[in-house]
Amino acid sequence: MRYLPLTRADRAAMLEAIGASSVDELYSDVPEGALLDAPVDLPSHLGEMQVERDMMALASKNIGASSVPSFLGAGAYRHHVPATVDYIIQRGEFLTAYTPYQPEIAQGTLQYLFEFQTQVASITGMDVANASMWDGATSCAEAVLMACRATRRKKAVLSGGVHPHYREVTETYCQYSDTEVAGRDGNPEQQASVEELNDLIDDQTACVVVQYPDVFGRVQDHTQLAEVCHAKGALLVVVFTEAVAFGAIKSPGSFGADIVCGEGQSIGNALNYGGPYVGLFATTQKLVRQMPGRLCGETVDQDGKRGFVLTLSTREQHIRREKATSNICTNSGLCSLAFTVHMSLLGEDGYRRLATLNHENACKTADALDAVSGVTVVNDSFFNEFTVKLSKPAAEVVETLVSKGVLGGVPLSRLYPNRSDLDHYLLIAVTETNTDEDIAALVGALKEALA
Amino acid sequence: MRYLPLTRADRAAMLEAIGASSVDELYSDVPEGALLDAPVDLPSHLGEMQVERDMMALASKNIGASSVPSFLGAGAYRHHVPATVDYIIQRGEFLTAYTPYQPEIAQGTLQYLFEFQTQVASITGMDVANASMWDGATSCAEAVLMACRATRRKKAVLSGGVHPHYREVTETYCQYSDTEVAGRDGNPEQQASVEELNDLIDDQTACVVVQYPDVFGRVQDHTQLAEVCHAKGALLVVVFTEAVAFGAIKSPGSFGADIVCGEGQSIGNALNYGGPYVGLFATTQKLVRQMPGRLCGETVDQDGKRGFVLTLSTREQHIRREKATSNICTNSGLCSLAFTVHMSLLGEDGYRRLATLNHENACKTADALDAVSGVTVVNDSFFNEFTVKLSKPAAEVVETLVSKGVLGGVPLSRLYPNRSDLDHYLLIAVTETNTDEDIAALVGALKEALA
Amino acid sequence: MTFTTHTGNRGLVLEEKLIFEQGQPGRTGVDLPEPKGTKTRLGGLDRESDVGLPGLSEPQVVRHFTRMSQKNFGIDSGFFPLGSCTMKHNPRLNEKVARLPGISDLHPMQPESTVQGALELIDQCAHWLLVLTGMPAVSMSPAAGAQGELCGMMAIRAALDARGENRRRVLVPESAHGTNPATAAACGFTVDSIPATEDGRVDLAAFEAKLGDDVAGIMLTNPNTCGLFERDVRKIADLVHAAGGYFYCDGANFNAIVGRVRPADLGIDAMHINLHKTFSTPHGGGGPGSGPVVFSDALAPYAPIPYVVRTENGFHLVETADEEDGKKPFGRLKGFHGQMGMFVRALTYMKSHGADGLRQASGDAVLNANYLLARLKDKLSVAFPGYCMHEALFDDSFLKDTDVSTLDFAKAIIDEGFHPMTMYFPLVVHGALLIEPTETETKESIDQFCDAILSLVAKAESGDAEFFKNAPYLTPRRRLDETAAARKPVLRWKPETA
Amino acid sequence: MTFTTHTGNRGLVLEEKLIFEQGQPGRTGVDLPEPKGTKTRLGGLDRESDVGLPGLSEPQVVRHFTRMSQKNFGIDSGFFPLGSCTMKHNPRLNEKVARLPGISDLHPMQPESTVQGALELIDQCAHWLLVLTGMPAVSMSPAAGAQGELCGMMAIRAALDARGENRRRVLVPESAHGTNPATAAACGFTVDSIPATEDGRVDLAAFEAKLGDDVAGIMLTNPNTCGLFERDVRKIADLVHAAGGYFYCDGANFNAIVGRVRPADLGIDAMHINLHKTFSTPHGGGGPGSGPVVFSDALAPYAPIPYVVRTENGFHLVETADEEDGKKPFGRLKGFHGQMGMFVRALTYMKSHGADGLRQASGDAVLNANYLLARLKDKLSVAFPGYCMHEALFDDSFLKDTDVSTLDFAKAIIDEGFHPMTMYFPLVVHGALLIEPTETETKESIDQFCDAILSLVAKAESGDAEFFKNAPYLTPRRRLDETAAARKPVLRWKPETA
Ligand SMILES: Cc1ncc(COP(=O)(O)O)c(C=O)c1O
Ligand SMILES: Cc1ncc(COP(=O)(O)O)c(C=O)c1O
Repeated sequence: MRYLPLTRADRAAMLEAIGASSVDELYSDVPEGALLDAPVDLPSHLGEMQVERDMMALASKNIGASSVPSFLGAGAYRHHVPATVDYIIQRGEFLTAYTPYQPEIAQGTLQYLFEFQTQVASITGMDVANASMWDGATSCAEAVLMACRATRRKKAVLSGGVHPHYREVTETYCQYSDTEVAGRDGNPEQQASVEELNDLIDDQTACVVVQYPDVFGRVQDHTQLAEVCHAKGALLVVVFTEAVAFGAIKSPGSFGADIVCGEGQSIGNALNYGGPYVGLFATTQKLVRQMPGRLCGETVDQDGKRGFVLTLSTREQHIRREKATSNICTNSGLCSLAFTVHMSLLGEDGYRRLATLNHENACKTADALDAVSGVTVVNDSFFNEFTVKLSKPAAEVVETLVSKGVLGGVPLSRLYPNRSDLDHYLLIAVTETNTDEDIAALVGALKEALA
Repeated sequence: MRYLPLTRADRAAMLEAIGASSVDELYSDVPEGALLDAPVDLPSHLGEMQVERDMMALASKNIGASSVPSFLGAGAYRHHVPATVDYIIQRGEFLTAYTPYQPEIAQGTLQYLFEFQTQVASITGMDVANASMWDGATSCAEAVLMACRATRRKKAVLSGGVHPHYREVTETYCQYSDTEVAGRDGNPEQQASVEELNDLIDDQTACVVVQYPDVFGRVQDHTQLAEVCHAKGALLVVVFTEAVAFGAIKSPGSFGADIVCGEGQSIGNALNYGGPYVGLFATTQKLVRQMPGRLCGETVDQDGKRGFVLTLSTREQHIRREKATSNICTNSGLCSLAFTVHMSLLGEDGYRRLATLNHENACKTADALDAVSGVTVVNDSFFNEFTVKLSKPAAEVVETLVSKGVLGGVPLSRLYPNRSDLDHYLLIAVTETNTDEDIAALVGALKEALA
Repeated sequence: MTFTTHTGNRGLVLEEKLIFEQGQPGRTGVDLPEPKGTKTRLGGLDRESDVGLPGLSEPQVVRHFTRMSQKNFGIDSGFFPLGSCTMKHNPRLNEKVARLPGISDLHPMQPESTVQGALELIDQCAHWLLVLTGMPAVSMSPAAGAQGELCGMMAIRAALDARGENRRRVLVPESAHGTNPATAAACGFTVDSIPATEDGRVDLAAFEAKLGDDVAGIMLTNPNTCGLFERDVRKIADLVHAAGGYFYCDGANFNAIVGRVRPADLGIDAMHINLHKTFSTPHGGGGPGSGPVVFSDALAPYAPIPYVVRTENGFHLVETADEEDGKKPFGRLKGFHGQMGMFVRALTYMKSHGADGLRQASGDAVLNANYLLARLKDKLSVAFPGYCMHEALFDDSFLKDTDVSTLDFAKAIIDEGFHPMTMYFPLVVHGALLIEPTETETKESIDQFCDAILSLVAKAESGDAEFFKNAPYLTPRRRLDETAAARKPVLRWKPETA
Repeated sequence: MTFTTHTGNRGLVLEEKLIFEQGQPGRTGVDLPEPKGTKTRLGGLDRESDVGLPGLSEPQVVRHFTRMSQKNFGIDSGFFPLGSCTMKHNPRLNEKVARLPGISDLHPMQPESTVQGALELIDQCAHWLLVLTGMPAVSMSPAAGAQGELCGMMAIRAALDARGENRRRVLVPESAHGTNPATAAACGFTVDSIPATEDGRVDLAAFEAKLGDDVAGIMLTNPNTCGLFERDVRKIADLVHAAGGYFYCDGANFNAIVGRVRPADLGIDAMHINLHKTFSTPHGGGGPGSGPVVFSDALAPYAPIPYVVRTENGFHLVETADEEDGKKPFGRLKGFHGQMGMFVRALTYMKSHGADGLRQASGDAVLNANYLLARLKDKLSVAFPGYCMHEALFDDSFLKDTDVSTLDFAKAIIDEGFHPMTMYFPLVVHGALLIEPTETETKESIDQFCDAILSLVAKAESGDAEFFKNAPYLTPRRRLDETAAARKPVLRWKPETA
């Protein structure tokens, strides 16, 4: 087998050195009968060419998002990833390393983590960021748990604008730790007001969680909400699903948010059918020691040269065990590298221009769709994603669009399967990857589908 | 522009340091009127996404050889290249280095060249090999020129079994250096005998060149020919187009060949529509100093550690100028790395098994085709390529096969456009990449095409 | 010769500043079309201030990360026997396949009809895991081992809730990985430690004594973190079941037994599998991973959403808790449907090995570890007697009179060109050194490592403690001041205030 | 601290044996199906003896080449101002595009109907080269610059033959690259050297004096190998034409003038373009390259086969000498149709830059070189006065009294983390140092280089010649014994005879 270097002769020599008569003897602790004496019922090994063909056959049963006009968002966004990114993350020294526990031979990983943390803090407008979480949804849940630790309270208020997956994961994480999750599902036609959320905040409320832009695409100012929260001793948590947005809109930090977290997939990472993605997690200097996840910090080596190490690990499971701020261990290392490389390429000018292009493309699409009979654009404000109301159920329309070679958006019924009032709504994301032809194809296909 | 780091401010500061008022001033030596003051008439710069889409549009106008059953050979062969190969050759330290003139920081390149040379010498059965030539055809031409230098004679006899491109390139190289190229085009139905070639050897003959396996796929023993050559003071040059073959057949070195050279594309390199490929060039210890191209040799460093350097460069153009053994400078470095990596993965067992599988697949295909009415397999012997005679002109049949989604082989008329006697012959290559379904598709399509 | 270069570079070892120290306004590494200047609809929240990102050209970025990579040690660099982490070879084929557009370029919310191949891929990957573990159900969504634990322990909570039982105590051996107690706590359990025996296994008597009707279950790693097979695993399973609890198995060390022992045959109820260990998805400098959890029939109904089912009309993704009768998912663990990018790599790995190759791999992993153990046991202090599984554990008593610590010793190993073993874990052993060679190492490479270790032992015994305390010497950075880093944390770059 | 490790490794710098020293019988890095044992039809020539290849597993192979790569310096590593080689950034986009199956997976003998995109790609690449040079025709087949020269000089031979003239003398400046005389000789010409003037250009008078009716032409590099624009290039063109000869221009230094000066406007008849220099196809540790040649109307008919033409029915590849009227191809230079893999990269590069970006690139290249010249001119000895083009040339007189040679000086640069400049070329300058920064370098990187150079000059002047003679100190290998290598060449590994 191509990955297994031991030869028959090696095995014999090694067994002899060990003093064992067979490999099975090494398994002598395995209970009676549990040691199999033949391979399990699965196919035998295959050469590289055969395996590749097998996998290509599976791949060919899918429609790649870039192979047709496609407008899906709802928490995952198709952006152009420069070829440099994929080259760098494939370098073996990055790809095949692990958590940088030996900093003397992991300065590569550590330095990019330090850069990543700085980039994330910069775009969110926060003091500090960690070295990544698993994804946006788990970051949201961890933010709520962190808020509870920091405030010693046990309730979170989630705005209706929060992505249902983020809400569900937060509920899942909270359900067995006596933490109440309040707030109701959202409505694309009506935005939650500060008053509404205010009413839900009580003296057990650790935090209010809003999404910015929200799951329906709306862009809302949360400065006042931050004030309300702080007045009641609660934290404001701002989550996001589209990290490109902050190139065009004010940072959540500027509202006075205490924790800002969300999904970093948009930058540097492919769609990958939903994973692996990269959770971004930022907070204020004050709350650093309550943070989950790894942190990289600057220091000096024995010769006085600047270097980087993992730090503040007394927050973490491998030191604190049941008292840790989170159980996270393996995080999204390589995805955060992809983020860092892409962000480095973008720089100030590129990041902001990318955001502008996304927004302009979305505006253009919204206008084009608004002119289609049977389609109403619901949003007043949006970044690169907005909700439309259709004259027919959105899920059906999306199927019709598939038959016309268009991936037309995410029906809200997919996100809210039990909300029949949302059946006619469709979430449409438009990025820099969408061409004018894509938009025309969507418009044309929608016209036919709604006729 | 993303590749150009100078900013406006940089340019101004630099001009000031130089003491020039503008970049144009730096071009003051350009004759009157020849300095353009505006961009030429070509499109403006494009972002990565746009360029990639442009190039994908071009790519989509082609039919990839692996996307359909395909049986083309005639000097380029489709083999499975392990993913490892492509990863290694993309590593920047290999990809973006140049000729290892500073051995202290080029041991990576130098060591693989030493390994490459050893691999090439091993498969050809020769004493030494160089660090690569441009391709098989130019290697053939250089071999003839080398034989002329070594023997101080001015004529080469080329067997009819030599690939027409190799012959044409050799003729091109020889035409302006008073070197005669003798021997006639081949015949798939009749193999040149030793006697025939012998008759062409005179006292001005520097070498006889044979191809092994020959262009029609035949496998012939050249031991006797080597003796004949040597008896007449000529060298035997053996060229080849399929480097995988030597895993199954005797090495040319075992015949007593003096120079063995040919195409290395088969191992580690993609088809690339004909280039870049890699010329392999091996010879005897005796003739080393007549060799063209770079050579890597073993030595020690100042601390006594083993290391590698380019050596015997007094043969080369940068030292010897008009007296050099060849004008070659840039060679096929990265392609030779691909070869070396693939060959390292194969090893003795893999290389030989790969060859066996090629041969078995070719035998299977030959049998299947022989059963088709209107098809006759011409060859008695072959490795992974053979000639068939069709009841219709091969070029037409190949076009018909394309319409049936099969790339069915190379019509001899493509290689010998002026040989109408060869119109009905088709050259068919079969490798480990061809499945039973491919073979069935070829047989089925041929049946229909010839019906 | 020691001297300082003008640049600070040292030949091929190049100093590299932070991107923030290299940027210039107006420089960029991308070319994007000029915006049209459309009126914005950003709700009046248009960004007005700079983000603070540096401008670099593409060549700078490539060089920056290339140089940084060269300061890293990976499996591709050399022997990386980091215990408990299974640092085996990561095939490039897997990387290539994961990048097929038909896999990497799928949006998670595409209609099912457009992702049948993806769902089939998940289903196939699940099938291999089920056959290898012998278990009836699997949840593919967990993002890593720790989330797998969460998944398993939440299923246990849900099952207990369904039974209407308020069991809150979870038994966890002292040797357990930190994620185990952290996970238990996150699920609202209290952690009760079980001591280890002299031979590094669960103390059966102590365990039995701790059982009671408030016990939710046990979290047991098997093979355990001492690199040993829990001989009494079946007895433990029977006892915990008899006491009304569940058996969560930490499967981080599954690599030792794949294709040779099916965890189902040991009586477990749930087990996570680190695809980034056993099934070779790359560790990526810290992640991403993937931690599918297999379940017994008792826990299967509580597995989280989403999951794939095979129907008459093809594959279907169940995304709501109430869709299927008899299923009571405890919730959702992650956005979307799990680490697809890891499934494709793991499946590629499994298909490459096949049933025969997987069995060979685990055997070779155990053989390599025992060979290493045999070569080192006379000079290092073996923690527990007998054969080990896929990793060998030593304590620091062999350094007793040398004034060299486990950390010092590990740092000296770095100079020899190896990645050190796992240090100070598991906690049950003093100054632990946990060495896991994996099956993809040659005998030659293990021999070279052992020779180097033995030479270092001799050096330590010779009394040269200073040498160790100052190691490593030959790395781009020498020993880093972790105390200073934690005392006054600098966690991001900031522009110098003029 | 200097000490020897047991392994010979030094931290991240790992010693690596030859594959031949690592193999084991029975090991392999590929899994191929079991052959069926079919009776062979190999003409009785079945291989009976071993080939002698070592058996390695895939992990060993990956590690082997990874470690070796780490002993290399490339553009991705750092500043690489190797004069005459244009070591500019190699974009990864180009690598990606070159691997599109619709490009890399095309067999050169596929029917034309199945490769229309490939032919169009070649045609587009040709179009860009024609517009940039202003020339009417181009041959895409040459494999590298040197073969481009062969292509151009053979076209000249063919044109002369067509004219029935037996001109055999070619004028070549002393400063020419070695490939120029070597090529001329390979085409049956004799080489007549033209001296250089005090200011590094062709001595016009000497040139004129050498003209005569046996002169086939001149091979002139412009910008020349001293990094200077040949001011009298038009006069030279006129003179050689008037004398009945042709003007071959070595275009290796085209990068200095792309988009700013069209060689056609200077009166040339043929010029090769090194796609691996000017158009950024990677140098690959020595190749592959590509050397398309543009032709004037006078030479165009003699361009070799094959070439692409646009017809009513799409693109067509002309592969025979007698297919087109009025064309008299001198022959074929290479198997198949040229370096497709390089065309795709070069075209991607050109499209990325566009007409505006290419012009900016050449300007920046020249600006960078002149800035470097300005920064170094007081301390190093500038070979020729005035502005340079894309590279700056120095001689070794600044080292005169130091006992440090150009070679020694270059080796000390290595320790500072740079690739040295081109040394001892061109030959017209004593101990030449030819420095070409290229446009993809930052000002900061040039400044760092210049600072380091100046510090080394100071060190040389301070009298520490020993330091230089023993440099480099910090590389995986120190100075290598080239004399020993050449004296008793060991050009391959051989098994030790027991
Ligand atoms: C024994 C054990 N359990 C659990 C884990 C956690 O797995 P992950 O890092 O994938 O979350 C690890 C990881 O090192 C481990 O070694
Ligand atoms: C001036 C000059 N001419 C010609 C060549 C030969 O080009 P190639 O190496 O592509 O054959 C070179 C290469 O370095 C060169 O610098």
